[in-house]
Amino acid sequence: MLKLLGAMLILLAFTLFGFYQAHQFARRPKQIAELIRSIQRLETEITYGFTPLPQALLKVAEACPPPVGALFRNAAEALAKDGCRSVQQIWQEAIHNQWQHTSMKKGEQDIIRQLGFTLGLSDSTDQVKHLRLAIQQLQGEMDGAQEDRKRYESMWRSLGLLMGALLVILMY
Amino acid sequence: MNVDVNAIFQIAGIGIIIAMIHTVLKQMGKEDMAHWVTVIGFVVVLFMVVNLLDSLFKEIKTIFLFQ
Amino acid sequence: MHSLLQLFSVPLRQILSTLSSEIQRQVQEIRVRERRPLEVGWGVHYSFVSAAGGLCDNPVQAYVPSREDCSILLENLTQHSLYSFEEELRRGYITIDGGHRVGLAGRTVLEQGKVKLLKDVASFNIRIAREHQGTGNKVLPYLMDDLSRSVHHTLVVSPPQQGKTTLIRDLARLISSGPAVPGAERLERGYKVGIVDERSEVAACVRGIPRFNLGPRTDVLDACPKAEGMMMMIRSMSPEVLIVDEVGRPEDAAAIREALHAGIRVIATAHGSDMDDLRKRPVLQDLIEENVFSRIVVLHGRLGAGTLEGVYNARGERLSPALGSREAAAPHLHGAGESVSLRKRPGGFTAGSAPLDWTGNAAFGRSKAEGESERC
Amino acid sequence: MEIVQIVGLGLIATILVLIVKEQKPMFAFLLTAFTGITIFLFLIGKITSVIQVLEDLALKANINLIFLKTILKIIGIAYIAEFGAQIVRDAGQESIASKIELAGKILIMVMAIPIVSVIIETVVKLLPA
Repeated sequence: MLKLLGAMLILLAFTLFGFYQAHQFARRPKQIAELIRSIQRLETEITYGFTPLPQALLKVAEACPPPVGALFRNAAEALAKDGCRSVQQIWQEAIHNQWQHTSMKKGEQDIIRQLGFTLGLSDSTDQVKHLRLAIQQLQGEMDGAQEDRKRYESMWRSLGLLMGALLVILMY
Repeated sequence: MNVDVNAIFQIAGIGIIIAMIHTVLKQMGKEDMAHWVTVIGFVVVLFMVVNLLDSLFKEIKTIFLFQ
Repeated sequence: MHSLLQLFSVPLRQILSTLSSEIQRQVQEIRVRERRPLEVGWGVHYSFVSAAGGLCDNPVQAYVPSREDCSILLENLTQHSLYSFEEELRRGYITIDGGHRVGLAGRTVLEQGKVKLLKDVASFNIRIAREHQGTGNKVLPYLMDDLSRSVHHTLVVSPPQQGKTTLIRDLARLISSGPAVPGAERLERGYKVGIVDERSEVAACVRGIPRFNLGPRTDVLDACPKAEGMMMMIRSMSPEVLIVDEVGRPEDAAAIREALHAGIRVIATAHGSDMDDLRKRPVLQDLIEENVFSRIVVLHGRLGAGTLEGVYNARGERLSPALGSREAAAPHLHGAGESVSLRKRPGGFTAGSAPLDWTGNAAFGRSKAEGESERC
Repeated sequence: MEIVQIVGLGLIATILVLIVKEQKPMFAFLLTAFTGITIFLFLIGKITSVIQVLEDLALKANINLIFLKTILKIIGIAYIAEFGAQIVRDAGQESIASKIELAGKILIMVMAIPIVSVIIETVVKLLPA
């Protein structure tokens, strides 16, 4: 009886792992889309609102769902609070802390880190150029993510189950 | 006796699952991963069969008084 | 000074906090220049800040701010967003909380010959603003126009940096607060005051909110050219008293005449050392001929910045007692340019009597015996 | 009644083999080998008792034990060869199967020579001079 229970547990664990991976793949394009929307919002804040960076980031963070929003909020708070570190350092740190909560990969991380180098350090036309560039690159990443998702999502789901079954049989 | 029956089911199960994993991975385009899985599965099963074969030959040696 | 320290990067902050508190109280200007010695100025004196802390005269020992210090300082000034301060960068200075003005210099980016933006800002001139309340009390009585129980049209004249702006800021506060405030008892009531602050120095507005106490009934048009500003102010805020800093261009004079005919009292300031100096200046010349300004206040810096030389009426007759007469202590306006050498004992500087502060008695509860001239 | 078990086992094994064959023939082959071995291991007990009886008879009939040993060896070889050949043939390697059978035959021949020689001697003795 215990053996059966153990087998069931293992099977459950592996299927859940499979579903989690599948979920990650499913969420990735969505989160990149959110990232793009929030950068566009930041762009409007900068070009029309001329709002300083900390407030602009805060506004963007509010209008963005949690995992990605946390990145902006984290940066905004750090910017507002401490006065002796430059935007890049704070931006890199925010990315570093928040990235594991999101399901996005290295590609987007580099793009956003690149954006951090010039954020708030030049006039609005230059800012817009950088932001537009970032958005374009993210667009490319999103298409890639979409494709990955189609392929890997179902794979991971079934793979999880099979792995579980295999292990159960092996140990039986 | 029943231990062997289990083993037979085990081998059959492994075979089936390995086959399914192989097909899934192949669909996803991860050919090499699929082959790897198959080889590993095969090795595991082979290991079991070899064990049994070894015991078989030992038995025959003792029975037919091979010295 | 303390609120300013937050702006600097950590090394700069440490160096500046090593200055003695007395110096910190009197410092007026901090000059941060990339890869050049850090300089601190007060009054007409200046000295460098040594790397080991404290003052030093030899630039070689002085602390040299790095590129990192300057970029962090710029970021803090612009709240990490240069783009939202484009206008200020184009003008060349940023006004920050506390009314301090930070002048910027660096490489300019031109567009059709006009300055579009300031890039690579390499030198900062942080002018610390000190609010001297009470500078207007002595002058206001002379400006009273008793028949209309309001204020005369006034022109404040003084060489640069001798306390003109401080005086009109305080006049604005008194006029706007009315009898409720000591020193303005003779006013019938608080008047609506409009200030056109082209260089955002009188009110030092940050995002439109004046940093100095200018009284309850004051409106400020920040960073707006004087001529248009006066017209806008008259139309939008219908002030009873209009205060303008540093008139000098023909269109200013036209705007002033416009305001006069609208029945609005005008208080303006102009560069100049004394009355005849004014008569030589083209624009102000005809203003004076037309007896536009019924009161002219002349300040100069001989006895320390902001010393009131005299108040004259339109025809040039002196209304205030002559300077130097013993019984009326020389009202001594100590404005931004108060010059007392720090390292020599202050008492030793002025001829005989210790410079009294503006209100003629111990300033702010500090006993005169100390002879400490107050310019907090 | 063991026969029912064996047949049941065999049937199940064949079904499983069929399932696995079209996906992964390798596993099918392993499965057949495995089943073959298990069935044989199952019979070991029976065979040992039969051989025991044979040995007693040989002792009673005071036949030289060596002959019995060689015969048993020959049976052993025959069986293993047969077992291997069948499995290989099942896997489709006809040629290897025949090679194994050939090897089996030769080895048996080698074992059988002393016995044949003795038989021939006895026959010759029986023949009238």
